[in-house]
Amino acid sequence: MTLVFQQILNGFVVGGTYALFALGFTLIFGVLHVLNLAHGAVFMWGAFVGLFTVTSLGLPLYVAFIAAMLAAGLISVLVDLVAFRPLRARGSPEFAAIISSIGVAQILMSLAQIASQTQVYRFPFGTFPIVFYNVLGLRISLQQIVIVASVVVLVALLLGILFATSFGRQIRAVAISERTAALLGISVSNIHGLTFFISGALAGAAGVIIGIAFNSVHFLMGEPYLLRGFVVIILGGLGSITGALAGGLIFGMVQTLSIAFLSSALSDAILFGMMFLILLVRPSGLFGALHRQVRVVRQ
Amino acid sequence: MLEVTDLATAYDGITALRGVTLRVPTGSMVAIVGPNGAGKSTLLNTISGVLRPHAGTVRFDGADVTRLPAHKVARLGLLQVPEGRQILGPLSVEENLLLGRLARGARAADGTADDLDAVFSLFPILAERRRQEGGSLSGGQQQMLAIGRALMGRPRLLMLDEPSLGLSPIMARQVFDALATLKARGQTILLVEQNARRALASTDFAYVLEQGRIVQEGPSAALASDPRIISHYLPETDLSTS
Amino acid sequence: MTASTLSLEGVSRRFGGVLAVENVSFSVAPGEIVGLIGPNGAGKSTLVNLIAGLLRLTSGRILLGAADISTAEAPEIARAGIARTFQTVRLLKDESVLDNVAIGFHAQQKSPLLARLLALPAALAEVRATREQAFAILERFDMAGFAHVPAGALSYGHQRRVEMMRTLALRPNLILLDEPVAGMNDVEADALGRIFQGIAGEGIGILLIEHNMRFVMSLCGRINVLDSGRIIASGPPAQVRSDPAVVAAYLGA
Amino acid sequence: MIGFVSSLQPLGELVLVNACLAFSQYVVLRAGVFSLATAGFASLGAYGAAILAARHGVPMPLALVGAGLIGAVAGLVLSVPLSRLRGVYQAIATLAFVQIVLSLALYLEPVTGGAMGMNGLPRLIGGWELILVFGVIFYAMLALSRAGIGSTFDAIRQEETVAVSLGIRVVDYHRLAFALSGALGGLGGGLMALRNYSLVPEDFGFPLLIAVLTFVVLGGRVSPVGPVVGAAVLTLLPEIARPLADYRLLVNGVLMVLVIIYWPHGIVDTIRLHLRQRRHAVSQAAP
Repeated sequence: MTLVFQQILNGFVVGGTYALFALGFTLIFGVLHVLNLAHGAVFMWGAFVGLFTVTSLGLPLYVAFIAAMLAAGLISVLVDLVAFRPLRARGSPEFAAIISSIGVAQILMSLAQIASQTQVYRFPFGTFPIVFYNVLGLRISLQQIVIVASVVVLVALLLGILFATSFGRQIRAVAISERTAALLGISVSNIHGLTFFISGALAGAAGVIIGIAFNSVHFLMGEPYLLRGFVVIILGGLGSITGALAGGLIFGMVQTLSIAFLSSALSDAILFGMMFLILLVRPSGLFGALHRQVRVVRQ
Repeated sequence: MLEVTDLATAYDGITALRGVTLRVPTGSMVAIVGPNGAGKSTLLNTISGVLRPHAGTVRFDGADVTRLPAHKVARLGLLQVPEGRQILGPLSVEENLLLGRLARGARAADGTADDLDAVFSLFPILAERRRQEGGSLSGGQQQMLAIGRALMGRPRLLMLDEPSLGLSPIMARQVFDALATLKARGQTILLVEQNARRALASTDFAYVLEQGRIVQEGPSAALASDPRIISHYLPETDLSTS
Repeated sequence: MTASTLSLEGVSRRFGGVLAVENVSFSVAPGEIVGLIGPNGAGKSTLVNLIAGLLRLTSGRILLGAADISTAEAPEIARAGIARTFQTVRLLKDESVLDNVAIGFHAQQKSPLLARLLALPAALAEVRATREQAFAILERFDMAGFAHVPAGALSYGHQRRVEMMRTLALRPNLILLDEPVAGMNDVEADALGRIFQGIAGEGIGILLIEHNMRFVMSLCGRINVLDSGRIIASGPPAQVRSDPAVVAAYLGA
Repeated sequence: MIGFVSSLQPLGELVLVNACLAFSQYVVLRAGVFSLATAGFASLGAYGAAILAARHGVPMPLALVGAGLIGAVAGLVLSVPLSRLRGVYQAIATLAFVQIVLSLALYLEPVTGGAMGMNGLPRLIGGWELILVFGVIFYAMLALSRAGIGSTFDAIRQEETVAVSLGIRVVDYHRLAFALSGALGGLGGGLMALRNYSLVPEDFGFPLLIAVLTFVVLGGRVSPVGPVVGAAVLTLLPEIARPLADYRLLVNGVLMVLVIIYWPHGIVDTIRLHLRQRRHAVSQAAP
C-alpha cells in the first residue's frame, strides 16, 4: 500500500512539471487559437540555457532558472515573429500555422544539435543537494519539494498576472475577440508577443526543472514532452488554464502508476489511448474549454 | 472634429463605400441613416481603423488618422461602440469597464474612480451587476455596458453602431435617453442607425447612406419631415398610415 | 425532378435562452418568388440555415411536398432539390469557372465509386458529359468566354453569376437566395432579377431573402416580414408595405 | 559512369518509397482531412508485410497487398470516429493513433520484436518492383484527379459548407480519404520492410510523420505530381548538396517555413496556378 502512495506522490511531482510545460502550450492556443508545435523546442532551449549558465558561467541555480525563463521567453517571441505573424497578417488557415511552427521547431532543434554536438549534457554533480525526508513512511526528496514549490509559485504568478492585472485582462480580452480588443485601444500584436513571452518563460522553467530531475539535457528532449503536452491539454481542454493544471496532474499520476505496475511501453499506449477517447467523447476536454464549431451535421 | 473626405472601401470583394464625405463638428450629434447593407458599419469600421480604405482620408482633430491601426485610433479618443455590442462575455461587468479605460492612454491619468462612478450613475443597473459576467446581462444591459465601456476611455468622439439593434422598444428608449444625457453634457456623437425616425429625432444633423454613397444630408429635423427620406426605407409608403 | 411546395409549419429555434425564430409558418410553391425581409438581426439567416439543414429545429416541421425534411442533413436536403446561395459569395477561387459549375452536378453522378476510383471509361465519359452540361449552362448565362478563368479572378457581379449557375446545376425545385444583390447597384440587381424571373418561369420556387426593398417589392408575389424572430406581416407587396406593424419595425414607433 | 549510376539506385528507390508515403499524406490533405496518421499506417503495413513474408513465407506481391489491406482497414476503422472531428482536433487524434501504434509495437515483443525490432529480413524488393508499384499508385492518383473524386475533394477542402449544400456527402468522402491514405501508407510501410533488412518501431515515429508532411507541403496538395516532387527534392537535396547533409534538419525547417509562408500551395501547384493565370491573361489579350 505504501508503494501505491509513494507512486501517487511521485506522480504528483511529475504531473506538476508536465502542467508547467503544458500551461504555456495551452495559453497560446487559448489566446491565438493556434497550436505552437515549437513549444517543445523552446522548452529544450530553456534547459540548455539553464545548463550553460551553471556550467559555463558558474552561476548559482536560481540565476540559471531566471536566465532560462528569460531566454526561452525571448525565443518564444521569435517563434511568433517568424512562424506565426507573417501568416496572421494574411489570414492563413490553422494548417499553415501548424506547418510553420513545425518548421521553426526543426530549426531550433537543429541549432541546438549543432551547438551541443549531439551530446547529452548533465548538470554538474552537487548542483542540487541530494537530501531525503521521511514523511508518514513516504520518501520525499528535497528536489521534489523544490519542484512542487516552484510549480506552485509559477502557477500562482501566472494566475495572478492573468486575473489580477491589467495585462492579464488585456490578454483575456484578446483571447475572446481581437477586434473588440483593438477597438478598446489594446495593441493586439503586443499582447500576442506578451503571451508568447509568458508561454516561453514557463517552458524555460519546465526545461530547467526537468533537466535537473532527469539529469539529462539534449537537443531531442523537447519532442516527447511536446507529444505528452498534447495529451495534457486535450485532457484538460484546449486553451484552458485550469484544465492544463488538472490534466498535467492526471497525466503524471496515470503515467507513474502505469509504469510502476504495468510497463513503460504500455503506459504510452494507455495515455495516448486516453487522449484519443477524450477527443471522441468530449473534444472540449474534461474541464471544457474552447470548442470549435463543426458544421457537417445539424447543430 | 471629424472630417471624412472621399472615402472608398472594398470589403469581401464588394465596393462597400464610394466617395463618402462627412463632417462631425465638436459638440454635435450626427446621424448616419440608411437601409441594411448600405455600408454604415463599413463606414464606422473604416473610420476606426478596422478596415483599410483604398481611397480618401479621415482626419480627426486636424490629424490624419486614415491608415492608423484600430488601437491607435481608439487611443486618440475616437471610440466606437460596435454593432451587436461585442461585450467580452466571460469577463465581469467591472472588468469590461476597466478595459475601456485603456483607450484613455496618455490623455489623462487621473480620476479612475470618478469614471466608474460616472458610468454607474448613468447606468445604475451596471453598478448592481458589476461582479456578474458581461455575457449574462440582457441585450439592453449589454448595450449600456458597451456604451459605459467606451465612456471609460473618455471619448472625444463617440461612435455608435446600431445601438437599438435587437432591443425591445422600452430598452431602446432607455439607451437613447442616455445618449441625450451625454449630448447635453457636450459629448460629440456619431450615430449609425437603421431606425431612421428615432435617429433623426435625437440628432442635429444627418447623412443618408445608400449603396455606399451619401445620397442626402441636412439638419435632422428637415430630413425627418422630408417624405423622400421615408421612401428610402419603404418605397411608395402611404405616409398617412405611418 | 417533380416540383413540390416547401412549407414551414410552426418552425422555432432557440439559442440558449433566446428564441431566434418563433413559430414561423409559410410556404413557397413551384414557380413562385416569395420574399423574406426584416431588419438586421430579425432571424432571417437562422431561418435559411434551418431550411438548408445546417441548424436543428427546436420545434415545428419543414416539408418539401409531402416529405418531412426537418431532420435531414444538409447533403440530403440538397439532393431532395433545395439549393442555396450564400450571403458572401463562396466559390472555389482557384478552380476554373467551368469546374465551379460542374461540381454542382455532383449529386447526379451515377457511375459507381470503384469505376471512378479506377477512372474506368464509363466514369470518364460521365465527367465529360458533366462538363458539357456545365458548359451549356455557361453559354446560357453568356459566360462561356470565362470557362477557364479561375473563379477568384472574376468581378463580384460575375462571381454571383457563377454561384447562380452552380445552384442551377443541382437541378433544384427550390432555391434559397440569401441576399443575392448585396453590394450591387440597381442596374446589376435588375439584370440578376430578370434571371430569377426566368428561373421561376421554369417552375422553380424561389425564397428571396434580401435587404434591398425596392428589389424585393419588384420581384416577389408574396412577402413575409420577419421581426425579432416572428412573422409580423405576410401578403402581396402592396399590402405589406402599408402594414402598420411593418412600418413600425422599419421606421420605429 | 556506371558506378555513379549504380550509386544513385538506392537513392532512387528511396525516393519512390517516400513518394508512396507522401501520397498517403496527400490524399487526406487534398480532401481537407488534417490527418497525420500516415506514419501509423506505415508501421502497421511494415510489420504486417514483414510477418507475412518472413515468418509465413507469403510471396512478396501478396505480402504487399496484405500490407495495403491492413492499412486500409486501419484507415477505415479510424475514419468512423474521426470524420466527426475537424482541424487541430483531427490532427491531434491521429497523432495519438501514431503514438499508440508505436507503443504497441514496443510492447508486443513476441510479435514485433519490441525495441530490438525485426532483423535479418529478406530483401524481396528491388528497383524494378518498386517502379512497378509506384507506377500503379501514380496511375491511381491520376485516376482520382481525372474521374471527379479529386474535384470533390477539392470542393470539400476549400468550402465544406458549399460542398454540403451541393449534396456532397462529406462524411463518406472523408472515409474514402482515410481508407486510401491507410492503403497507401500500409503499402509504403510494406515497401520499407521488404527492402530494408530490418525494422524498428522508431522508424515510424514523429520524425517520419514530419518528413511525410514536409514532402506534401513542399510539393503541393492538389496535383498528384506534387508529392512526388516534394519527396524527390527532400530525399535528394542532402545527397546532391553534400555539405548540407549535416544540416538536413535545419534545411528542412527553413524550407518548411519559407514554403508555407511564401508559397503556401507548394512548388507544383504554385507553378500550375501561375501557368493557368498566364494562359488566361494571354487568351484575354487576344480574343
